[in-house]
Amino acid sequence: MIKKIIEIVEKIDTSQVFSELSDAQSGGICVFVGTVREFTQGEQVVSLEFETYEKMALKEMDKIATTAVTKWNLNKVIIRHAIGLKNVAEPVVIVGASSGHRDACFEACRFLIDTLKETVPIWKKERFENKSVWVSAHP
Amino acid sequence: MIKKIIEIVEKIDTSQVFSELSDAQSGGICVFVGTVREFTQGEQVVSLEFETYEKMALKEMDKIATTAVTKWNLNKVIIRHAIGLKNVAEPVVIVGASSGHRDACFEACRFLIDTLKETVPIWKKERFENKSVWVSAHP
Amino acid sequence: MEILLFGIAKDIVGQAQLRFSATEETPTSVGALKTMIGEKYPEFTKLSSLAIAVNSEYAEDDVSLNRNDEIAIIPPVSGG
Amino acid sequence: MEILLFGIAKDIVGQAQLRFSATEETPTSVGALKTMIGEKYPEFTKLSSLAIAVNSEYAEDDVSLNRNDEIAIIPPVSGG
Repeated sequence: MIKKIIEIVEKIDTSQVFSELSDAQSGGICVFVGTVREFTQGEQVVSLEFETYEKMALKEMDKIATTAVTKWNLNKVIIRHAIGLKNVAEPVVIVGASSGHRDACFEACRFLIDTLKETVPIWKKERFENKSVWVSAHP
Repeated sequence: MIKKIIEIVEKIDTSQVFSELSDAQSGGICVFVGTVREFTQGEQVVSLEFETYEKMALKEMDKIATTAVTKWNLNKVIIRHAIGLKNVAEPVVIVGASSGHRDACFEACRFLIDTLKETVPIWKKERFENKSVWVSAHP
Repeated sequence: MEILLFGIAKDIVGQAQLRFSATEETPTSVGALKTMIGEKYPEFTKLSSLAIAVNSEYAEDDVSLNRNDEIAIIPPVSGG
Repeated sequence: MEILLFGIAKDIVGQAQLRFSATEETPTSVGALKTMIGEKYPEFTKLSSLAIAVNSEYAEDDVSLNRNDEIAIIPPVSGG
């Protein structure tokens, strides 16, 4: 049985995630999807562009998943990130966990996305009408 | 634009929920699915059976959704519960929220499922091999 | 007066509704209804909790009951 | 020695890789590499943070570098 799904993809299909995390020993599945928001700090975003150091990103994502499985005794876990150009409302990342009870999957899901944002080598460029900016690059 | 989806259904289709919650003003979508767990306190469950006082349940679900939308400034919210006979690993409830930032949708999603379990008139009977029990009925 | 029964309440009474005929004395408040059903069906007093809904809203003990109200016994809920 | 560049690091240097020819002096530790690129491209010193990966793992300043290592400059990440 596949316990961890760790992937970097061109396009995220959100329709299969609950089937992927479904499990007879789980009473709860929690999933977070990050999507492209139209406005950031009042400025209209045209699109986002993601790039990655793929080999390292997959390693870091796998570490996060393994830590979460151990800490919260998860039955299944998924971390999938998209790269390339993404338009408003498109999904860019999906993380999720299934566990016996809901406390564990909620806490794990929050940990997965928070830690991904801190450690996984993926970079996001926000494209506005007249400029583009690498997010978080400068203080 | 539909902001709240409140439903009691025979069968939950998890594949559409992220499309239903998708929104240009949202950067995050959090969804929780409750599923039938095979073992509860060491005993093997054959199936669960849900019944409801539908008119009142929909009212209570709507109150929960409205409270969450106001408190966390949600863009969209969904509460959908299944009734009837459910087998192991089947979804029985799905709740979710989309919001500008992830704090709000995580907190709201947790509130939705916790409050639903406390106030919505839905009853679950666990069917085991040799007996069946109305959950939470007795201290 | 007709009272809707759900979940274990239906099992305790043995039917889906509790009926008071026109000539029977009916409870005039939520509190009186709780006392009455607890006396008639002692199993109700053993539940973790017992609530009454009047016109599909939770109602406190001091809410009065009218013949045309939609009344329901709400045993401990367990959705989700 | 070849150093992979991503995100804003690629923009600062103007290409996807930073190459040291066989005759050039190469940095012998992560810390030395950071100092060297900060001097050659002052824009690196203005970033919120700057990390180095050696063989696709984050590496502290005291980690030594060998010609065959896969080395990458990791500017502030912003996935999710």
